[in-house]
Parts: sequence; structure tokens; C-alpha cells
Amino acid sequence: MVANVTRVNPKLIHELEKYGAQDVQNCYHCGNCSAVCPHADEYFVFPRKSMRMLQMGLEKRIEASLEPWLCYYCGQCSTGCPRGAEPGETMMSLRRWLTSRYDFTGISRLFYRSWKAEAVVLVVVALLAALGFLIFGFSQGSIHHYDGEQAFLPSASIHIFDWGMAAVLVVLLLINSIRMWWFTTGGNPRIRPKLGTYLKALYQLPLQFFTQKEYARCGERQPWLVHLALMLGYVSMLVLIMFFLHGMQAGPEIRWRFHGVGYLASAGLLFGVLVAVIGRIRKSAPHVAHSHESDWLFLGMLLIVTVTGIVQHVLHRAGAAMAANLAYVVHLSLVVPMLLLEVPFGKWSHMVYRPLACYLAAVHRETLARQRSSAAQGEQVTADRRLAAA
Amino acid sequence: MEKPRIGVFVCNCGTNISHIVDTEAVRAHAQAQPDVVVATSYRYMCSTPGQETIVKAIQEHQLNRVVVAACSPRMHEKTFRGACRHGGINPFLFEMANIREQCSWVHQDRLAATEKAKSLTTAAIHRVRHHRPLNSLSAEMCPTTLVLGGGIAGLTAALELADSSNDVVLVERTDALGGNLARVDLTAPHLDSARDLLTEKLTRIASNPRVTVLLRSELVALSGFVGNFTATIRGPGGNGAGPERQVRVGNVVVATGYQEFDAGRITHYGHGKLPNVVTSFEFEQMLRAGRIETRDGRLPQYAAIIHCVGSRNREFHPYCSRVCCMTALKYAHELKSANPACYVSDIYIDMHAFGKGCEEFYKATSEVKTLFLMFEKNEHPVIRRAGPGEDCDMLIEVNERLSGERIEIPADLVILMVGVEARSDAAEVARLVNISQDREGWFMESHPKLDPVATTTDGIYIAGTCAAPKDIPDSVAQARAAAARILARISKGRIEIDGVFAEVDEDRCSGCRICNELCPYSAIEFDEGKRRSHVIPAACKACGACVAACPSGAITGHHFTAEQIHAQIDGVLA
Amino acid sequence: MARVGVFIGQFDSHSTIAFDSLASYAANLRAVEKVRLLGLRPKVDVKTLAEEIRRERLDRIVLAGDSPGHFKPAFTRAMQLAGGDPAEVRLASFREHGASSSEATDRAKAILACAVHGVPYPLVAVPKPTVVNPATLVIGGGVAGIQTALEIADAGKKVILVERSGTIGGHMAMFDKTFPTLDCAACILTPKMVAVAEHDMIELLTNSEVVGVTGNPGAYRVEIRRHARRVDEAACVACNVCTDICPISVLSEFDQGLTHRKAIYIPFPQAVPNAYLVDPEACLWVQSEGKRCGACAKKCPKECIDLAEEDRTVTFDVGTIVLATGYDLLDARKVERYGYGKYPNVLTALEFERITNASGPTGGKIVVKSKVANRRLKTDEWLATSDGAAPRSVAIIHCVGSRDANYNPYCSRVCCMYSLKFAHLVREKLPDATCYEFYIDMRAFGKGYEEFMERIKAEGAHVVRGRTAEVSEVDGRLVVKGEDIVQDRLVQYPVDLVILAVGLVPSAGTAELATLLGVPRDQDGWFSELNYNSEPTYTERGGVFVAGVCQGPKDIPDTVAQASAVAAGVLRSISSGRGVSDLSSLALSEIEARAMQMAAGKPQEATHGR
Amino acid sequence: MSFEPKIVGFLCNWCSYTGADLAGTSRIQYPPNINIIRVMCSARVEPDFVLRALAGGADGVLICGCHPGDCHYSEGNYKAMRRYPLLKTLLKEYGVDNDRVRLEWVSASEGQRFADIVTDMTERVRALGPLRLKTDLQTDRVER
Repeated sequence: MVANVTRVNPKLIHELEKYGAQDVQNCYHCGNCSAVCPHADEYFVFPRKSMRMLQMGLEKRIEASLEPWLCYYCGQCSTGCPRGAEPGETMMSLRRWLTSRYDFTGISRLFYRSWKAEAVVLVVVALLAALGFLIFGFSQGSIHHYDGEQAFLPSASIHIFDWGMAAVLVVLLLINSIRMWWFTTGGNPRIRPKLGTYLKALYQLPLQFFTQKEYARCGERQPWLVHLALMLGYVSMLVLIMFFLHGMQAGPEIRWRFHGVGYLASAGLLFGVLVAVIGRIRKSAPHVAHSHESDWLFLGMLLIVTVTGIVQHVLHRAGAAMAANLAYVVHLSLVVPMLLLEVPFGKWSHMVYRPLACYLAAVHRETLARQRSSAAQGEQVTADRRLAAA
Repeated sequence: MEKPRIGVFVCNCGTNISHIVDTEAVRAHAQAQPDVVVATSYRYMCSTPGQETIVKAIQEHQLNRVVVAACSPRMHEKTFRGACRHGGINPFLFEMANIREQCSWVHQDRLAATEKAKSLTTAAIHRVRHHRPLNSLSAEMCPTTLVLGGGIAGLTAALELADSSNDVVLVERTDALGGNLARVDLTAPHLDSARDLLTEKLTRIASNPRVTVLLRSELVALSGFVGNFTATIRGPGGNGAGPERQVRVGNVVVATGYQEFDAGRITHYGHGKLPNVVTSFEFEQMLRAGRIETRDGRLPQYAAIIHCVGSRNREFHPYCSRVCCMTALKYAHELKSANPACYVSDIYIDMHAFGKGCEEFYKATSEVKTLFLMFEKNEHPVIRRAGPGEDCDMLIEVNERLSGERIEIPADLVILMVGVEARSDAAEVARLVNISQDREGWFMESHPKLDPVATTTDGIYIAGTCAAPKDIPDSVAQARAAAARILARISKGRIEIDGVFAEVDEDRCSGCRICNELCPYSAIEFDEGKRRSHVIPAACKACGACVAACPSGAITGHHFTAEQIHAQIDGVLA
Repeated sequence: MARVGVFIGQFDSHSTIAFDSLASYAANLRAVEKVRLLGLRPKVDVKTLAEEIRRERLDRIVLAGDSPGHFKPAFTRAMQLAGGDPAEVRLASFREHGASSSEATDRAKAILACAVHGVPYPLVAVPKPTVVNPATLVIGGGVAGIQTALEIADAGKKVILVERSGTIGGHMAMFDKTFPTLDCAACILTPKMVAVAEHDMIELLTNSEVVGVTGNPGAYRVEIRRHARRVDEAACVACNVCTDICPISVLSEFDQGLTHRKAIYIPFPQAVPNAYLVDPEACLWVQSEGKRCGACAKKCPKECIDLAEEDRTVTFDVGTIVLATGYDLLDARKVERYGYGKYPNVLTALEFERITNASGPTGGKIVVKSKVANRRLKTDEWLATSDGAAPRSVAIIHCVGSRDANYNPYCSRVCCMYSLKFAHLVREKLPDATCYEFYIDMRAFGKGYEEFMERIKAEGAHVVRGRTAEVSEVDGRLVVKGEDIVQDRLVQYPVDLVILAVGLVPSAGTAELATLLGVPRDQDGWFSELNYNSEPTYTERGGVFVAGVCQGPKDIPDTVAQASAVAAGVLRSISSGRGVSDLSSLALSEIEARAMQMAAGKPQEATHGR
Repeated sequence: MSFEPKIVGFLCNWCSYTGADLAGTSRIQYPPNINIIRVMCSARVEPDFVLRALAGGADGVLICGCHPGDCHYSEGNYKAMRRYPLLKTLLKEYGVDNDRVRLEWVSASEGQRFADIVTDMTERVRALGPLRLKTDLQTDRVER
């Protein structure tokens, strides 16, 4: 078999430095990390191999790899690394880089390479959103009314706005997801899955999305629980807002049917965010020891959004309509950039890429198993023929 | 002659011998031999109590012959001769039967091995009856030392000896001292100045009146023996026929160094054809000149370093050249230092960063983002010109082992880490000073572990890379070790000569002079007056060639007489 | 006079050198036109620098710093671009010449001054000769100490050889075979040990430690604590009666705790001196302060046991001191992932050496450990016994605690080769056993080593390029886990025996000895040599030499060569008195003056070096 | 009982004897039929030694020296090499089969080669059966 010759690109490792891979050049390939990784298996041997691809700058190979998404950064690899090459952080950086690769707009690339650009865009979008909401509010309602006909920001209108934004996000994410599929599977000459395989593994998508079960395979359970709380809180909130906004915004009395779930979701969010922020400040574990600027922006946004949401809700219950309206505007003007920028271009995209990667990994595994066994059979046949000929 | 009273001592060597050979049976068999007064066995004859057993037995039983059946005489003959001396008998009235290396370790049949051990012991008993006491002679030790080679090893050895107030003659083939070190700018792993190191040595050599430096000179003949060599040195002159001078020296340090592997022998590296493929020494030249650039004067954007050029390869040299890995890392550092925008690839097999501070240096080289690429031993990367559309001059194709990919590496400058090999004239030097070379042409030490500086020829020492590849600290250490050995000998003033040599019985000598021509050491002189030959004991190495060849049987090879060997033959067949 | 530019850069981020004060010192030196501080790991712009050289009309550049060579090529290039002589870029390396901290500012200044004058520092900084006491103290009785002692004594000079344990021989005496020739270690070492014991010029003090050193180079006074052996060394004939009768068994240090020895014992049969000694920690008589036992003393046919003997301190006057204190293995328990101490059949390299050694506890049979009940202590012990089961498969793990930022960053230099030797021994003694060898880089660099490696591979050892991540126990069998990088897969092999190629660390007591003697150590704890390239056997302290592994890991041939080299230095300093004073005894002004004289081409009286 | 040949080996001290020792230290096995006599150089082996061995009951004689060019004494092995054909001619006269007396080069690093040579030679001599030299040779020996 004539192997394909791939050109190495020594520049990529310099590029990845901007995505947070500061130490990957230190790796001398002892393989310790792959062997301790709870997620590595006979089909996906990583993180060492991914680090190698990165050192050598084999961009296409990295683009085609699912491995970075199979890593949940338990940090065992980094703890045991004899050279301080930070395999866990490298995988994290690769996820950032891949996110920017899947993203066809180039925005993601811009944000990861320059946190200042990201911050500026965030602020601009927030200001624009705030301006829009204020104009909208004043044009059709009164700042002194939260509920009723004169409501400053009536839930029905916001609901329509939400759906509009959701549509934009879905389109963006869908395109990026298709690109991810194409890079890793559809356009990958090494993998030729059958349609049946795709269908058979389909259950993985909801399963992984709701349970984040792969994460649980990392040695410690605490990070998984935090992550799950954050994820479920976020998703619950999303469901509440997308489908039950009128219930959420009704008031000022507490409607436990909606708000009960909302409180739980907020608690989950707040708990998750606080644990993450404290962890990153203290650098208490390998997976929080290194923070990319985008991580701080992301957590900061999330924290403010959560807090303003809670403040808005409390003020509303307390009957301070104007204050509640203002808080709501602040809340919304932060939610908009957060969703618009983080979901398709930033860390929230993991919400989609992770389950998708788990699904595709299942497809790969089955396909690889099939391909390997038929290759082995092929070899056997050739060997038999040779024997027969002899 | 007094009646032989033989003591036989059988060693178990822990279980090394006794697990196959029934040492008790051997002992009993020996005991039953005529003239054997006492036969004992012990766990370790070589240990202090073992040797004491021999000493005591000699005294208690008035032994006048000793046989030890144990390991190889190469291992412990000296030890047991010492024990005999302590016991009060001449050390040559002793014989060893090798029942370990040549019996218990090579056979598995207990019965057959025991029988063989009996035979060997019997042969030794037969032989030892015919042993004669031999006495060593002593000769003068000339305090002057000849040092061959003016590289770092030779310079160090010369200085070490001269600083202790001994005369040194330093012979260098080229027109300058310094050897290969003079071609180096900085040394790995600390990037210290090689120039300062050399300047220091050269200044000290120049200012030391004890050192006579002979440049453009070479040794053409060495006669004599330890303590009393006469070296013939040819000085500079037209067509290698310069004036010759003779120097009396007591010892010789061979520090002739190495030569670099000819990179042109590996055709797919294109050295000599591709303009920007250079050897490590050519690159060193570029570094010294401050011109790390391509032939046409551009700064290389991509540089590649290829390790093990000619080393660790079945086609060329099987061995590791030991210094290239660290030098390669040094180059990676230097490339990055001269031009931080340069991308450096380092293409290696195994990274030999074993010295003090070397692993740390390897890591530091990784930290500056050197791309390390690993290839398989016995495979070669292939270098070709890049196409016009490429942003580089050359592409290197190789199977990369750590990724499993077949890859191309861009390069504008390729540095070939050429290995070191024995000099083409090493065989000539070996012949002149009468030492051996191994399969690769390196000079052989008398024992690789316990005597890494001495050779099988007394008074000839080896230092530095002529013995095997090594780095500067190791060369310096070896050169000093050679000097230590010589200092110890010089300090005693005289040398002892072993009693084993050949002797001509002038009454039987017919004066045919066959032996004169035969002797490789010119140790046999012919007395024109008497028309008889005679042997110079101190020059004789006891090979026995003359003994076997003498048509009149007039030469006796002491300790290997026909009588003794006949007895031994009869013994093994008894 | 040359116009000199001085550039000062820092390479090691932990360096404490006072760069600022050096810069102001340099500025005041004659000929210096320009001084610039470059900071930590500077990225030099060659063009700007060339411009600067041209502007200042500099014809010599002195690049100073802890390791300034790292920046040199940029300066050489700039000098070339500026039209100057590239050879006029001089280095003033503070680290190279032993000025590694802020306390050594004067030394650093001297180094700088020499470079400015274009004279190599070691040529200038030569301490005055002193009278040297011809006696030498060698600390450590391993192969390095033995070799040095013999070389010096063979030259007719007195040597006092001090060894902490009860016998000389060191680690080499424990080994079975030595790579790559596979000759038996004892066979080549024991004759030397015997020679030491018999040498008229060597005074051998075993069971002894150096506790005090006073005086100056050339005239040291050393205090040596002679721990009570409690057996008269000269009288003992090693008849074994005392050991037979001794009721106390403890684990044998020489056999790495794989078997027992008695409280009165001889470390191994070929020990030198060949005499027994009492372990006071274990001896009933000593522990009960004479109330119990004492059987050995009563039964000794030569009546040479004195259980009441006490430690003594003796004093010697010596001129030079040789450090040959060797190494210890890193405590393998620290590398938790391999389960040493938890799983009995995870062994250190030394334990395996003893198991495979014909004179070891199993008579050379390779076995897994067996559980043996210790009735006295009422515990179970895992010992190597000759009736133990042979392992069906063995894993050898390289780089245990070496080349690892979490333990020792350095390479231990010997492990690759001895691991290959182990693979050979396993395959030879147990042809049906599988042997896995996990490595990162195979460092077979010495004479005949590469060929040895090829031979071992051909013999059928499975060589896996990858480090073992962990050793665990599954269903009573050990499982080693790692990535086989060349085969591109994760591997898990069930094995019966795991051998850890544990890295080397400075032997216990190295730090104390360093303090006692005033010899600096490097960041890894090994004794620092005076100069990496040219003085690998001298130390900063005059008249104190280093030999063997205590200066840094090395194999037997390199150790022996270095040990002999030390002898050369010792003999030379005895005969000439040169180079035995402390380097720090030289005043800065003195060095400055000499450097200036030399630069002016004035002949010096002798330029003897160290 | 099957015939076990007796072979006498004359080995030079520097290469072959060391090579035979190396076979030992490397634990390379070979048949125990050979008994080794050490000489300093293969050049020391007089034809008389060989005849004495054969007459004394040896079924074969092996002479080993350094490889050509490797002789510790420069060219002792060449002397042995030159002497060997003459010896063979003489032995032929006595009716000694060609395979019974061999001259081989074994270096200090060739333990395996030494073992192979001994194994091969033992097989061949075993196949040839016991050697019975003529009585006149016996008388000749006694007379000397």
C-alpha cells in the first residue's frame, strides 16, 4: 500500500498557542496520557496522538478527528505527564480550534484568537440589544408596568423575538454541525459508514445530550455533576423560556408550576457557574488550572445573565415594576450577545458538538470494526492464495 | 629436581561450577593423582578465605606446586599467583584449570561436564609438574611520554603529565593543535565556548617547557618495550619524506581521535548535490562565521536536522556516535537564537540525552518549539528539491513513527549529523604501536570496564575518541585516566618484567637466523661474533613463534615449553 | 585598544545572579564602550543589533550571563552583518565557571573582566600552589572509590578509604552481570576488592563515616566515626559459627530485603574485609544492654567478638579528599502508579539483580516472591526463595522516576542498558517466558551497546515504545498498561513480575557531606564538577575531587575512567602542589591584573592549571 | 554406548581462548568433547603437538587463532596458516582424515562461532569414528 504523504506544518503549533495550547511542544511521546485516559479505547487512542498531530501541524487530520470531543478534561493525563506538556489543556485548545474550524463565518476564529475582539463585539451587541429593547419598550409600553397591556416588554413579543433568535442559532449550529460531520465522517476517506450504522447509533444523540454520560467516565464524579447541573439548568431554562415564557413572566405572584422548575434551573446554573469560577481562581484541579480568556468571558457572561435574571424575577415579585423592567432590559441585552455569540461560536456550541461527536464516534467505532475485520479477512484470503500458489 | 608436592584446589564458584560439575568428584579424582598431597574444594577460591586456604595448605603440606581448578586464568591467574607468593612459593609453580568458562558454563550434561573437569584438572596436574620457578626482571622506566594526537584528549593527557614535571612529546599530524574541537564553536549542552576551552589548553601547552610539540609530524616506527620505547618520528618535509628523529619514551598515549563519516555515501541525502544540504561540521563553520543562511544568502525559514547519518545503520556503522544528539539539539537552539522566525525540525531515531544536564537541554529545546520527528532505524529520510510552487527549497520525506504517518518536511537548510568513525589510518597506527582494533576500527582497551585506558600492549594507552565515540568530558576523563596510569608507573622509576619470555640455548643454536626474521618485536638479536641468536627479555612478548619454528629446538618458551604442553596433552587424554 | 560592548542576558529564570551590579561593574572597565542588559531569554533583533555595533564602532562583544551561549548565534550574525570579526564575540559564562548565585558576584565580575580582555577565565584564575599532604582520603568504597584508591596507592601514595557499610564493593558487588559484555560483575570486581584489602598503601575503614573536616586545601584534618563492628576484623576467619547460633533474623540489606540475614552477619561471601559485623539495631544483646543472649561472643572459636565495643572517632591528616559516594535508587514507592510496596511482585532493578544473581537468595533462579510467615514478628513477609514459581511473563519498565518533571528531570543513563540485560537474563533463564520492555528512548550509546540492543531484540524480547502508565492487579495477576506508540494501540499485558528500572538519586548523606566540605551541588543534588567540559573531576573546593556517580549518573566504564582521572589529579597535586587551593581564595583585583597582563601579551610565570 | 570422540583444542590466548571464555560467560552450549589447551599464539603450535595428541588417543585436533590481521603478535596466525598445509600433507600420509584436524579463526567476541565450530567438528569426528593411528607412530613417540 502506498501511504499518502502529508506535509507537516510547523506553524500550526504557534497558531494553537493563541487557543491556549502553551505546552504541547514539551511532549516527548511516552504515551502515558493515552494509557491513563478513561475515554481512550482501541479505536480512539488519545490524547497523545492528537498532541502529535498538533505538533506536526497535520491540520486535515485534526479536523477529521473526533478525539478532542471525547475528552472531558478530567486532567489525569496532565497530572501524570512527565514533561508538563498539559495534554488535557491541549485537548481543550483543540476543541476551541475545532469550534473555529466548524464555524463557517470565521467569527469563532476571531474570538478565540483575540479576547479583546470578543469583548468589543459582546459589548456592542449588548448595547445594541439594550437600545433595541428600550426603544421597543418605550414605543409600545410603559416602564412603570411589568405586566398587563402596558407592559414594557410584553412576554408575547419577547417570545416572538426569542423564536426568531432561536431560528438564527439553529441555522448557524446546523450548518456548523454539518461541517463537523463532513470533516470527520462524510468527507473522511478513512471512514465509510453505512446508512444503517448511522441509524442504529442515532439514540446516542439524546442520550448523550441529557445525561452527559461520557463525562461520568472520568475518574471523579464531582466535575460531571457540576457540569450536569449547569447543563440541565441551562436546558431547563431554555425550555421554559422557549415554550413557557408567558408563564415565567406572569406575576407578580409565584406560579410554582413554572417558577418551581425555574428556581431549580437557576440554582443549578448558579451553583455550576460559581463552582467553575472558584475552581478557576483557585486552580484547584488540572482542568481548571489553565484558563483561556474566552473561559473568563464565558463564565462572566453566564454569571451576570443568571444574576440579572434572578434580580429581575425578584424585583418583579416584589412589585418594583420599573426596577424589574430595567433589570429585564439588562438581562435581555446580555442574553442576546451571550446566545448569539457563545452558542454558535463559543463554548456553548459544545452542547451540540459533544453529543454529536459521541454519536459520530459510535458510528466510527462500528465502521472501523467492520473495516478492520474485512481488511483482516482480505489479508487472510491473500495469504491463503499465496499459500495455495506455493 | 625436588619431588613435586602438588596441592589441588577446586572452586565451586558459589554454584557457578558446582551446579553442573560435581566438584567433590573432581577433588577426589585429583587427590588420587600421583604427587598430589592435598586436594580441597571451596565455595569461592578467589575470596580472601579461599586464598588463605591455599596459603595455609602450602605451608602445612610443604607444597611446591599448586593447581586451582576454577574460572578462566584470564580472570584469576594473577590472584592465585599472588596467593602462591604469599604462601612462599614461586608464582609460576602454579597452573589453573578452567572448569567454569570452558566447562560448567557451556555444558549441561552433569556427568560429561564432571569428566571433562577431571580431565582438565589432570592436565593441569601433569603440566604443573614441569613448571619451573621464574623470576621477573626489572628495567628502567623512561619518564618521557609520547602523546599521539593534539586534540582535546591528547592535550589533556600531555598537560596532566607535564604539570607533574614529566617530559612529553606531543606529535600532531596536521599543522595545528586542537583536533576536531577546533572546528566547534560552542559545546553542548550548556553552549560553553569551545574556543576558550581550547585557548586555555593551547596557552598552557605553549608555556610549558616540558612539552615538545611536533606539528606536521607522524610516528613511523616504535620499537622497544614499556619503559624503553624508541619512537621514530618523521617531521615535516617534502612528499612525506621529512627528516626523521628518534625519541626515547617510556609510555605512549594514543589519542588520534576520529574522522567524520562521509555524508556523500548516503546518496539520497544529496550532500554535494543539493546546495543547502550541509554536514554538522559545515554548519559549525557557518555558525562561527555568523552566516546561518542558504547558499544564495537567504535566511532559512525552515531548517531540518537529520540525526544518525552513517550511525546506527546496518549499511554503514552499527554503533551510536554518542555526541550527535546533543550537538543536534545545540544546532536547534542556535538556529532559533540566530533567527527566532526559523522553524526547526529535528529528525531522529532515539534521543540520546543521557549526560548530566542533557535531558534538561532536550526539554529546553522542545520548549522553543523544535519539531521532533522520529524515524525508524535503518530507514533513511529522502531529500528532494521542492517544486516551484512550494515555500521551501527542499522536502524531506520520511515515515514518522510517533504518528504513523508518511510525511514531508519543508526545508531550506538541511544539517546532516554525520557520525564519527575510526580514522582511515587507525589500522596503521594500531600496527605501529601494536594494539588491536575492534570490528569497527576503534582501538581496543584491555578491559572495557575495569581498564578502559590500557591496551593489551604494556605501556600503550588509549584516550578519547580513538577508542570509541565520546563527548568532551568523557574524553578528558579518559585522557586523565591514561595520565594517572603513566604517572603511577613513572613515579616508581623502574618497571617489572614478567618472567615469561623466550630464551635461546646457545649450545643448540645453529645460527640459522630463521627466528630473527620471525620475531614481530625484533626481540631476537644475532651476535655476529658468536654466530648465535639471543632474546632481549624485556622486548619479548612470549608469543612462542620462534620456539615453534626453531629447527634445532634451541629456543625455550618459558612457561610454555614443549615439555609442559606435552604433559598437558597427555593429561587431557589420560 | 579594542572597543568592547558588553551585553548581559539571563537564560535560567531562577537565576539569582545580580545582573544589575554586574552591568555597572562592566561599565567601569577600561575598553568597555557600551553595556546593555538584555533581560530574561531575550529575542534579539539581529539588524538593530548590527546597527548598534556599527554605530558604537565595537570590535569586540562580550556576551555575559548565566548561560550566554544560548544567545550567541544572534550576536555572531550581527557582528558579521556589521562587518566586524565574528570571532570577536566572547562569552562570559557565569554558570560555566561556578558563579551561579548572587553570592558569587565577585566571581562573576572576574569572569566578565577576563572576557573583556579576551583571556579565558580558567587560564587566569589559577590559585597559588600550596604544600600538599601526600595522604588522600577517599570517601566511598564502590567501584569508583576502589579504582581511585588503587590507582593512587599503586603510585606509592597513602590512601585512607572510608566506607559506610560493612564491606566495600558498593552496588557493583550486588550485580549479576554487566552490560554489554555480560561478564559477571563479581568476577571483575572481587579481584580489585581483594587488592584493596591487601594493599600496603591503603588503610581501609569500613563501617565508618566522615563526621568532620577542618583545615585547608592540601592540609585537611578529617574526623571519622568508626561505628563499632563488634567483631575483630583482623582475627575473624569468617567461619560462620556466630551466624549459625544467632537467634535474630532480619531482612538483608545486601539482598534488598528479599531474604534474611542474622544480627551478626557478613554482607556477602566475598565481602572485603572478610569479617562479620553486628547490627546493633537487631542484636538482642545490644538492645537489652547486655541482659540477654550474647551467644555468639561465647561460641566464637577465635573469641574475636566484643559485643560491648563502642564507636570510636579517629582523626587523619590528608592533603586531598575524593568524593566517591555513589547513589541510591529513588524510592520506588514515590511513583505510586506502579504499585511498588503494594504489590509484592513489583521489583526494583536491584531486587531483580539479587534474584538473578547466582550468589543471591534464589541461587540465580528467576522467581516470583513467596509469602513466608515470620514467626518472631507474627507477620507475613514476601521473600524470594529458590522454590518460588517461575514467572510466565515479565514486564520491565524504563525511566521509573527519571526524565519526569514530577520526580527526577534527568536521565539516569544506565537504566536502558541494564533493562536490556534483564530482558536477556529472563529470556536466557526462562526461554518460555514472555518479556516486555517499555521504553521512551533506547539510550544505547556506549561502545558495543547498540549491538547489544539488537541482540536482545533478536532474542525475542517484546520491545514496546511507550511508557507504562500503571500497574494494577486483576484477578491476582499484575497488569501493565501503556500505549504502544509504534503499533498505535493501547496495550494491557498480564504479567507475573514487574521490574522497575528505577532512576538514580544522590546517596543519603550527600547533602551533609557537601555542607561539611563546602562542595556545591547541582539542582538535582549531585556534586557539581568545577567545569563541565574540562574539569569533570575537580570541584569548587580546592583539593576535593569527585569520582563516579556522585557527580552524576554514569555506567561502570565511565565511572572507572573518571575514577582513574581523579587519581591523575591527586597525584599531580601531590607532586606539584598546584591547583589545590580554593578558587575563591583569589581576589578580584588579582584576576583583573593578571588578565590585563596576559591580554597585553606579557608572559606569565607558570600557566599551570588545575 | 555410542562413540564419544575426544578432541584436543589449541587456542591462542588473546582471541580464541577469550572467545571460548566468552561462550562461557554468554552460556552458549557446545558438546563437552573438547579439552582446551592454552597457547600464547597459534604460531606456538608445533606439528609435534598435534601428532602427540592424535597418537595419544585424541580423535581430532582443533587449532584456533585470531582472524588474519588481528593477531596479537601481528602475524603469528599467518605463520600458523603457512604451517597448516604442510601438517595436513603429513597427516594424510598417516591416513588421518581431513576433518580430524582443523585450523579456525575465532576472535575474542565470537563465543557463538567457537561453539558452532566445536559442535560441527564433534559431529563430523563422531561420524568418522575412533582414530587408530599406526603403531609406528606410537613407537616414534616413545623414542622421542
